[in-house]
Formats: sequence, C-alpha cells, structure tokens
Amino acid sequence: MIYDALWLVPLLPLIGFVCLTLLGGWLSRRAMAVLGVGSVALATALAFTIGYTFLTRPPATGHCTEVIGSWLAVGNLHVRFGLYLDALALVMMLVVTGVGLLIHLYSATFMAADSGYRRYFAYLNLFVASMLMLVLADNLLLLYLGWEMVGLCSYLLIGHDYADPVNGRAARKAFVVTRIGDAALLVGLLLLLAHWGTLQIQPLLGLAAQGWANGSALATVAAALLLTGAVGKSAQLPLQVWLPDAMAGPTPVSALIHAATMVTAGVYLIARLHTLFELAPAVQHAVAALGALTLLLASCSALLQRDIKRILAYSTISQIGYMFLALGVGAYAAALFHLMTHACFKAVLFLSAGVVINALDEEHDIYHMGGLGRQLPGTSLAFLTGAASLAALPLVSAGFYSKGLILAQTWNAPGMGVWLWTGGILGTLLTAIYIFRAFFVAFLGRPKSHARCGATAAEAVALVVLAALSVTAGFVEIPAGLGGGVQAFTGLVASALPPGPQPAHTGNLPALLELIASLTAVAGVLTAYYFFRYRPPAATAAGAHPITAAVGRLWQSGWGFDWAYERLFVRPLVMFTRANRHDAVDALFTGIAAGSRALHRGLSRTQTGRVRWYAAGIACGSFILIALMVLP
Amino acid sequence: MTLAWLIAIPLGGAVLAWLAGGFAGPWPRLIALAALALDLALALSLCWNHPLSLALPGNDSWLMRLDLPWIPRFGISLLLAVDGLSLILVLLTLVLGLVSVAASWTEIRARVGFFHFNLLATLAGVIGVFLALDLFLFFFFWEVMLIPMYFLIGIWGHENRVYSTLKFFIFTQASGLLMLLSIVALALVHQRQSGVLSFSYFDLLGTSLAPDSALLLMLGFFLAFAVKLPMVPFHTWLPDAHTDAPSAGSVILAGVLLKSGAYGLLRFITPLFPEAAAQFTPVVMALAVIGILYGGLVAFAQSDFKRLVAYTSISHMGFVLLGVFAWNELALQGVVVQIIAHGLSTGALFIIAGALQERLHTRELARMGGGIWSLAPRLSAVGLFFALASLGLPGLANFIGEFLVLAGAYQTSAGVTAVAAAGLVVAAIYALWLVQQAFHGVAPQGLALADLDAREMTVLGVMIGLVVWLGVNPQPVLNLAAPALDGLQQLANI
Amino acid sequence: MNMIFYLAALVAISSTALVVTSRNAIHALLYLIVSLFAVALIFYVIGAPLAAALEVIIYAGAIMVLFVFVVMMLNLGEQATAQERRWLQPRIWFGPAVLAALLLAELLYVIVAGASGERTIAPVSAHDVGMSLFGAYLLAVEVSAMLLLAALVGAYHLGQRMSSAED
Amino acid sequence: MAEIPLTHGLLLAVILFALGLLTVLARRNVVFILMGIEIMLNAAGLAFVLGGARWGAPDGQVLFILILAVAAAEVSVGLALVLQLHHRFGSVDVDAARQMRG
Repeated sequence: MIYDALWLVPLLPLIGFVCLTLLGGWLSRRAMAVLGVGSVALATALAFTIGYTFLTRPPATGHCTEVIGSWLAVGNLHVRFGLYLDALALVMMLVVTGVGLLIHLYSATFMAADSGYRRYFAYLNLFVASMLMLVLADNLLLLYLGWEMVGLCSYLLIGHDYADPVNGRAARKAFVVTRIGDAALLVGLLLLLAHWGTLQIQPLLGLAAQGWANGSALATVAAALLLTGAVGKSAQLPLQVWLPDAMAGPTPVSALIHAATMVTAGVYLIARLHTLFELAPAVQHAVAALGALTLLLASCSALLQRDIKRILAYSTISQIGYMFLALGVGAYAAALFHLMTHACFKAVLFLSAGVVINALDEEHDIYHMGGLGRQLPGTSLAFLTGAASLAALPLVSAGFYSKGLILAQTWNAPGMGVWLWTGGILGTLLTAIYIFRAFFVAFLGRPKSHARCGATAAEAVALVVLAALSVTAGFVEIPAGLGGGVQAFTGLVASALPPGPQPAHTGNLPALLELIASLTAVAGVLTAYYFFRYRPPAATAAGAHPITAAVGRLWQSGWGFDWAYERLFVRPLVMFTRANRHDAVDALFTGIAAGSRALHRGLSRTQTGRVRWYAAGIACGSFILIALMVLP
Repeated sequence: MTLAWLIAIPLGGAVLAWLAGGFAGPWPRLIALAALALDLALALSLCWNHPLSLALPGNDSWLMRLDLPWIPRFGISLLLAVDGLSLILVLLTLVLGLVSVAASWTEIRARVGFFHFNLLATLAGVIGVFLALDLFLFFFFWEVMLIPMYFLIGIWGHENRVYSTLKFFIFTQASGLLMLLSIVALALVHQRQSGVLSFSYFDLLGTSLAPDSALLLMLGFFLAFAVKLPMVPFHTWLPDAHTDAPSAGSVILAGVLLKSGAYGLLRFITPLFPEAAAQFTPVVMALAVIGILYGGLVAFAQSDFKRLVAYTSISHMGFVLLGVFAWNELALQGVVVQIIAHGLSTGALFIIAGALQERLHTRELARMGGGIWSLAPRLSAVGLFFALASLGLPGLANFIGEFLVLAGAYQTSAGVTAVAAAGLVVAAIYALWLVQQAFHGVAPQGLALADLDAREMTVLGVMIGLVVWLGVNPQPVLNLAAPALDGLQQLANI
Repeated sequence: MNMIFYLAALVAISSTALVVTSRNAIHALLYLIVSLFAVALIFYVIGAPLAAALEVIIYAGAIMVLFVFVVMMLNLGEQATAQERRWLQPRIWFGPAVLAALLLAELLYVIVAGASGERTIAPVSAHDVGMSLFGAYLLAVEVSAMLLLAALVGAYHLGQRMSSAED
Repeated sequence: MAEIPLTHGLLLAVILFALGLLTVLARRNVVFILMGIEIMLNAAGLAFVLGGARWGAPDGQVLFILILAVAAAEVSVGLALVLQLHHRFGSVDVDAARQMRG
C-alpha cells in the first residue's frame, strides 16, 4: 500500500537537511538547490500520491496509522514514532508540502545572492520535516517534538542574516514568546499523561471523552493549557507580539513559516484535540472570543502600517483570528478550509511582495513604492489576486468561500454567535480596506522608484501556481446560498472532524448573510479606493486630527502590547538579572568569609608582641574563669 | 575482581602518565587515553556479559559484587558492587574522561605528566564513589576525588584560581565532614541495635531510627550531596570553580563530579532514610524549582562564557534534584537521562568555551564581539547545537531527561511542576542569548580565528552523536537503569 | 609555734613587696631570698621538712644564685637603676595593680567562702614523700627529667654567644 | 604540731601570688619579670604543700618538687633568653622584643 510509504514524507526533507549539513562543504550552490528543493519535491510528490489514494480509496476506518519505532518506554508510558493519517492530517500535509515546495522553488533563485545559501536550505528542509512530523504525529510527545522543532527553524530563519543584531533580537523574541506557550502546552501534556496514562492522541481523546464530565475543572485546565500553547504558536492575543517582528527574516520564510504553515499549527492543534475543547465549553468560548478580538485588533493595526511585510504580518494574525473564531464555535472544517485558502493567498502575497522588495533594493515602505503595476505587471497581478482573496471579494476569490463559511457558521453558533458574526463582518471590512490600501499605494499611481528586476522563472512559477490557487481553491466548497451546494472539502474532512453548527433557520437567511459579507468586502475596497487612490488628501486630513492621530499611533504600534510587555516583563527581568549578576546568594558566603577575616584582623591586633600584655591577658582570663566557676 | 580493576586501571595509568611526563613527546596523553579506553572496554564488557540479569525484572539488580576485608576491627571492608545505575555513571565518567584528555591536547602545555596524573586520579576516585558500597569506603573515595581536582584547578586554572580552588575545597570539604559524621553516627546506631559494627550499605539499610535523629542524619548526607550537586543556595562555589578551571577540569567537574552528588542522592538518601526523606520532600522540591529558575536567570546576566554555562548547570541540576525527590519510576529514569545529557551537553559547551579561549584569549562574551559564525562556522554550528540541547530541544537528550522528570514530578506535585516548566522559557532566554552574543553579529575587523580542527571536530562529533542518539533512542539507557531504579524504589518502600 | 608562722608570713609578704618595688636588681634578689627563707620556715612549721629543705637548697641556693650570676653578667649599674625609676611611674603601676588586686580579692573570696571547719595540719614525713614520688608519681618524675634535659639543651643553645653571621 | 588554720596558709599563698603577678605586669625589666614568675610558682607550691598537709598526704609535696623542677627549667631557659635579649637589643626592656611579633 502507498500508505506504508507515509514515513518517507517527513523523512525525505530530513535527509535533505542532514545531507546539506554534513556534505555542505563539498556541494556547489546548484547542487544545494537541487538537494534542498528536490527532497521537498519528492516528499510532495509522495504526499500528493498518498492524497490521491486517500481520496479515491480511503482507508476503511477513515484513517491509517504507521509505526516506525519506539521512542521511549518507561513504566506505563510508551511513546513511539507513530504517524497517523486522517483527513485532517492529510489536508495539513498537502498544504505543508505543496506550499512548501513552491516556496523552496521560489527561494532557489530568490536567495541566490545570499552567503548563507546552504544554511538556508538546510533549515528550510528541517522546517518542512518538522512541520510534517507535527501534523502527522500520532502522539502528543511527537507532536510536541515537531512543535518545538518548527519553532527552532522559525528562530533560525528569522535570524538567518545574523550580522544584524535586530534580526537576532526578533528571532529570540519569536522563540521566547512562543516558548511561553510551549511550556504551557507541555504542562498540559503532563496533565493529560498523569490522568490518562497515555499520550497517544486517539486513545487519549476516547478516554477523556468518557472520563471527564462536560465542563469539569480538569478538562477546563487541560484545554486552557493547550490553548495557551496554540495561542503562542499562532500569534493570537495576548502572545501575538512576536509575529510582526518576525518579518525580519527572508521573505520566503515569512511566507512559509509565518503565514502559511507554522503559525497555523495552533489551529491544527485545537482541531486535532477538539474533543478536549468540547469538554471545556468555557475554554472553547474563550477561543472564539480571542479569535474575534485578535482579528479586529490586528486588522486595525494593519491599517496603519507602512512596511508592506508588517501589513501582511498583521493580516496573518487577523486571518488566524478568523480560524480561531471558527474553532471556537465548533466550525472545525471551516477553520481548516480557511487555513488552506489562507496558505495559498497569503503565500502569494508574501512572495510577490518579496519580488517587489528585491526589485526595489530592500525597500519595505509602501509609500516609497508606487506605480509598480506598470513596471512589474505579472507580480502586481499576483499580488492583486492574493489581495482579492484576502479581502474575500465575492465569487472570484478563494477567501470569499472560506471566510463566508466561517461567517455563516458563526452566525449559527448558539449563544453569542451574532456578536461574533458582527466582529467577523467588521473584520472583513477592515481587511478589504488595509490590503487594498497597500495595493493602491504601492502598485498604482505615479512610480516613485525604479524596479531593478522582475521575477525569475522559478519565482514566476511559484507565483502563478499560488495565484491560480488563490482564485480556484475556494471552488471545492460552494455554499448552498449560491446555488452550487458543492461540499467537497467538508465532505472530505467529515471523517475526521465533527460538522459545524447547523443553521437554525432556513430560507433566505444564508443567502442574505452571503450578500452582506460580499457587500462589506466591496465596500471596503471602495473605501480604500476613495481614501488612497481617488482622494488621498482625505486620508491625510482624517489622520491629522489629534484624536485620530493618537488612535493611529496606538494602532500602528500594535495596540501598545510591545510597549507594555517591555515595561511589565522584559525590563524588570533584565534589571533583576543585571542587579543580580554577581549572585546575591554568594554574598552570604563571602559575608561569612569577610566576617572571619574581620575577626582575624581584630584579634591579630591583640598580638602586640608585649609580653606583659599577654600576661595581663592570661590574668584577665583566669579572673573571668574563676568568676564563672565561683559565681552561681 | 573486575570492579577493582575498574578503579585500578586509571590509577595505574595516572602513575604511569606522571612518570612519562619526564620524557619528550605526547606520552602522558597517550597513556591516559589508553588507560581510559581499556577501562571503557572493561566497563562495556560488563554490559554485554550480563544481558540476562538486565532483562529479568525482579532479579537482584546487582550485576557484580566484590567484598574484601579492609579494617575488620571497625567493620570496614572493600565492598564494591555495580548495578545498572552505577554502570551508566561509570561509562559516562570514562567517556568524558576520554573527551577531556582529547580536549586538553593543545591547551595544557605545562607539567603534562602531573596534569594527567591528577585527571586520571580524579576519575579513579569518581569511579570508586560510583562503585563503593561500604559507606566508609564511599567517603574515602569522595575525598580522593577532590584533591586531584583541587590541583587541576589550582595549577592549570585561569586568573582567579587560588580563590576559586579554595572556595571549592572549603565547600566540598565542610559538607563532606557532615556526611562523615552522619555515616559514623548511622553505623553506631546500627551497632547499638544489632550488636555488629558495620559500614556496609546492605547492613545499614534497614536501620530504624527515631524521626528526629533520622532527619538529622539525613541532613548530613543531604548537605554533602546538595553542595556537590549543587543546590541553591549552596551553589556559589560552582561558577567560580568552572570559570577558573581548565577545559578538562570543567568537563570533569560538570560532567562527573556534580553527578556524584546526584548519585549519592539516589543511592543513599531515600533508601537509608525513607520517612525522613518523605518528610523533607516539599522543602527540597521547592528548592529544586527555585534552583531551576534562579540558575537560569543568573545565567542570563553573565558576561563570561564559562560562568554562564556554569549557572545553566545549576539550573539543570535543579531538574535532577526535583526528579530524585519525586521518587517514582518516570522521574528517576528522567534523572538518569538528565545526568548523562547534562554531562555531554555542558561538557561540550565547556570544550567550546575552552576552544574559544585558546584562540581569542578571553572568555568575555562582550570582548568576543560576536560574529564568530562568519569566521568559524563549524565551531559556531556546534556551539548552537549544544546551546539548543541545553535549552531542552525535543529530539535531543536533555529533553528526554527534563520531560521524564517533569512527568514524574507532576504525579507528586502538579503546582511545583508547572513552575518548573517555566524553567524551559528561562532556558530559551539564556541559551539564545549565549548564541547571539558569541556567534551572531558582525565580526570585528581583523579578527582571525581558526575553525575547529579534526581533533576537536572528532571529540565534539562523538558528543553530538551521543546526544542525538540518546534523544531519539534512549531505550538502552532506560533498560539498563530500570532494574537498579526498581531496586532502589523497593528499598525505600520497606 | 603559731607565732612563728605568722611572723614568717609577715616577713614573706613584706620582703616580697619589697621585691616588687625595688629598683635595684641585686636588692630585689636579696629580698626574694629572704622571702624564700621565710616560706621555707613556714614549710617546716606546718610539718613538711623535706619541702623546707628543698626550698632552701634549690630555690634559695641554686636558682637564686643563677639569677645573681646573670645580673652580674648583665652588669646593670646606676644607669639601670635610673631607668627603673623612670619605668616605675604610678601611671604604669595603676593598671596592673588593679588587675592583681581584683584577682587577689576573688581568690580571697574563694578561700574564705570555701573554708569549712578549722582542721589541724598533719605532718608528712620525707619517707612518705619519697615513697609516693617514686611510686605513684614515677612517670611524672621521668617527665620532669625530660623537661630538665630539654631546658638544659635549650639554655645551652640560647646561652651561646651569637654566631658570627649575626654579629 | 602547730595549730594553724589552713585558711591562713592559703591566704598567704594567695597574697604572694598576687604580688608575683603584680611584678610580672608592672615591671619592664626582664629579670624582674622572671623573679615575679618565681614568686608565683613558689606561691603555688606553698598552696600545694598546705593542701597536702591538710590531708596528711604526701602528694602535695610531690607536686611541690615537680614545680621546683619546672621552675628550675623555666629559669634556666628564661635567663638564657635574658642574655640573648641583652645581647641583641642592648637592653633588658621586655618591650624591646616587640619587633619580634609575627
């Protein structure tokens, strides 16, 4: 069976990593690229073959398991290197390998001038291997291994250009902030292990569903800990601060790790362990609320960024907010669907931005661009496709279908569904405004700089494929309201994930909701056109008022989270450690030493060398001794 | 007799190396390598010769035992025995011994013969500690390993070596004295109960003690081991000693000497004083967690490469302490893995620090100026690898140790474990800060730096291999240790 | 007989006091010998004839003669006497006097407070002393022999004229 | 024999001892200090003899003899030191030896 070759999927990129690391010194740059891209290409081919098999001849139970070997066995704890493939893992695997391959291809020429070419491909291969390990793991410890390894690769790749301390700082920030979540995740794992005695995901979920009452305290704690892990990795409130800074890394890295795959690991984690979250309704509500809040806050911040990559970074945070919103209301398939389309359109946005930045000699500021549409028509078209999909322009974009699914199911969610839906709609408006602001400012209008070069062939291939996907990927799931009723995606993942909230009302409501969403998106684009293309002074005037200027500064700084964390945590910590550099505990022992030295100095002063003085000392001593003996 | 040979071979090698110091050429180094390799082969043969007893659960966990009279009048004998736990530690000692001989190949140029005498004598003492099961003999070896170490730091150390060696010596000696008092008192109590004066571990195991005196005697042992481990707040000798020790000294100190404290905790505290240890557990676990966090935070502020690594040791040893007092199978297995992992990863970091100091003549991170990656990519990559091992990256040995310790400790105290997990964040902070300061950034103009040569690459490559192997396949070690740990747990349940 | 004791005691105290205050070393030595004779007399009175004899022969006879020889060798003349006068200021006397007085008072208190019943004093013959000395105390005698030997060697070594290197 | 209370004898010993101590403390001349030591030793011997007489036991006198031996040894070494001192510092002032302190 082809499923038996599943273990090769993560192994091939790993082999690429090992070869690049060990043999690197003897390889030409061309060989490095072949090795780096080739290993991922083989893995991708294999993954798609497996995917095809899965679609045509699905396994009887809807999933298949493959055990490579044992990792460790202590007492009751048995952990193995086991892979588990179901529809959820399959979708993730295809996204990771597919987008991963295209970005590898893009990097082959994009990074050609970089001195750390081998290091770059080694890390990128390691990332793909780890990410595949994360999504295919059949137990939580192996998942945690992948989870940490992708974090490591993120760190290494953000800091790829190590000469600049700013990159190093951003990389460390990313790693440490996510590690806060990781530590919570590990404690969650320990909790699950202590209570159910296993880390195998499927048996564990079965045991928990039977053993824990709905809403029980332990289940809530466990889910909250897992959520913290997911929040850290997926850059949601309140741990979202690392992602905008992570844009210090090379642009393909931002596309692959910080948009398409790694940051969605949190979404995957929650979807994978949805049983646990359903046992803890409070936490699940928190997921939805966090998602809604994050998507709004991040959209506002994206509105005012000037750096094109930071716009996209905030947009990523916001779009993952949508996914969390969907997860929180139980629309797992919708979240996964958006994850998939988002991977495509965000990748194309980043990659085309990368071409632009490269063409303009590392220019990130959209206000220093302009008129790129004529200079780089292909790239601009790719960016436009991605932007349309991000803004969820009706009918012609993948984002429309995935976001529409999320919004529709959010409306149907019991409880605060309507409020969450309102947040989502507001987010749609903001999304359309900020992304088209970027498009209008950077790609239309008067050219302000000269584009040095366009996309190379390899880059173009990646852009074309991804742009095509950002348009077409949505057609696998066409809502009933549009008359299509295609449900290929939800049908596929139904074997792994429960269906989302079902509509309480029928009739015209779904169609009406679709219409509202579509109109909102269009309205957003028009707003952006008015302020940034038709009458730019209006935008300037709106920003000039003291109140809006203050709000703008707040939004631009990401709502001041960095500012607050810097003062609340970073500086006190640094001050404490600086103050304690010489280890206060040592003062105890040096104190004892200093005390005995002082005593020594005091007593040595009595050694005057006068014999009679000594004699007097003896006399005094005997006087005191006799006094002690005689006096009661 | 094999057990006696295990100690005698390094001792003989030590004397030979000293004698060979008078001749030209690398004779002392070769003799040291040969002696350690021979010893390692002997220890490995023990692994292979006893596959049955390793595999059989419930079997007596002792693989081999040697009992010769020494001072029969006081019930003191040359009682040596080895079980899986001892064997693992002996193997670690010998591997790190080989590594440190290789690491000091070019660093040590003065009094080469005497250097290797001290190195091998320390190792012989440590192996004796791991094998001795007569408490008096144990104490004897405990002291034997200190004195050569004192010379290693005091003669071949760096700037502040006199202060550091004195501090090291006073700390360990004073705490060792407390242990001697406890040993003698325990033997006397046992004599009053059974009428036989004996220092044998097996005889003393069942001694019943009044709760107060049990607590006092346990504290005597505990302090000796806690200082050696070292546990906060008795840790301050370690950064000084590490900073001023030569590379080989640091490797032995971190990789092996600290482990004698961990071994002592495992072997003696809970089995000899089960009730007192149980009563004392909350205090120790709190101290362990404080150590994990405190060590990490202080490490972050250090500007001296070796000092930073020394403080990370304190943090890592906090996990060991936590695991020992959690006292269940998961945690104890975690302790064993953590001991090995820390020995390898920290030892390697000290070798890298030594290599940098040999090339740049400074250990100050600020004066290294960073940017070493562009000049010496192999050195930097290896440094990065071990920094990552040190921060507990899954797939590497340290993670297995920390995970198992935390999993075991969670069953004892969930709250403490949750706080200890914050140590993972702190570890990330200091490890990445180290990497940033040492390797990243722009190299200063005109800095010339040779990359690792074949000898250094071999040594570090072996260590990388071991760390990865242990990280993805720790089962052989776990299997080897399991019967011994099982035996210890049964002892404590009496 | 009692009268003799008190008279001798008075002589001993007064001559010792003169030793303390005397400025001339030879005079002080002579007073000291007088004091020793008085104590010897007291020994005799309380029935310790052997002690009395030894006091006269060894203390007054041998040891004090040694002192006299040394004082002669030092040849301390008028200059030394003048120096002693300078050194014996009340200021210098005061502290030691207070300390000695305190100790004296304390010892007196101990003796007076501890006195229980007036007992007579029994004489002890030289025979008994000899038997005891070479019986129970034989080890002490041997030790003191070693001590004297050590003192002999030490005194010989110290008493040598300086070696040429130090001159 | 005489009807002397032990207390009176001991009083004499104590007074002699105090005078000896005063000599040692107050005088700077080494010869006088040695004399003071002799007085104190003699006083101690007296106390021993008195104690022995009190119980009619020979031990007091035995100890007196031992004290005598100690005194002899002490004086011989002490006087040799006096000679050295005088030779080296040209003085019998005990404080002249201060510079020898370690």
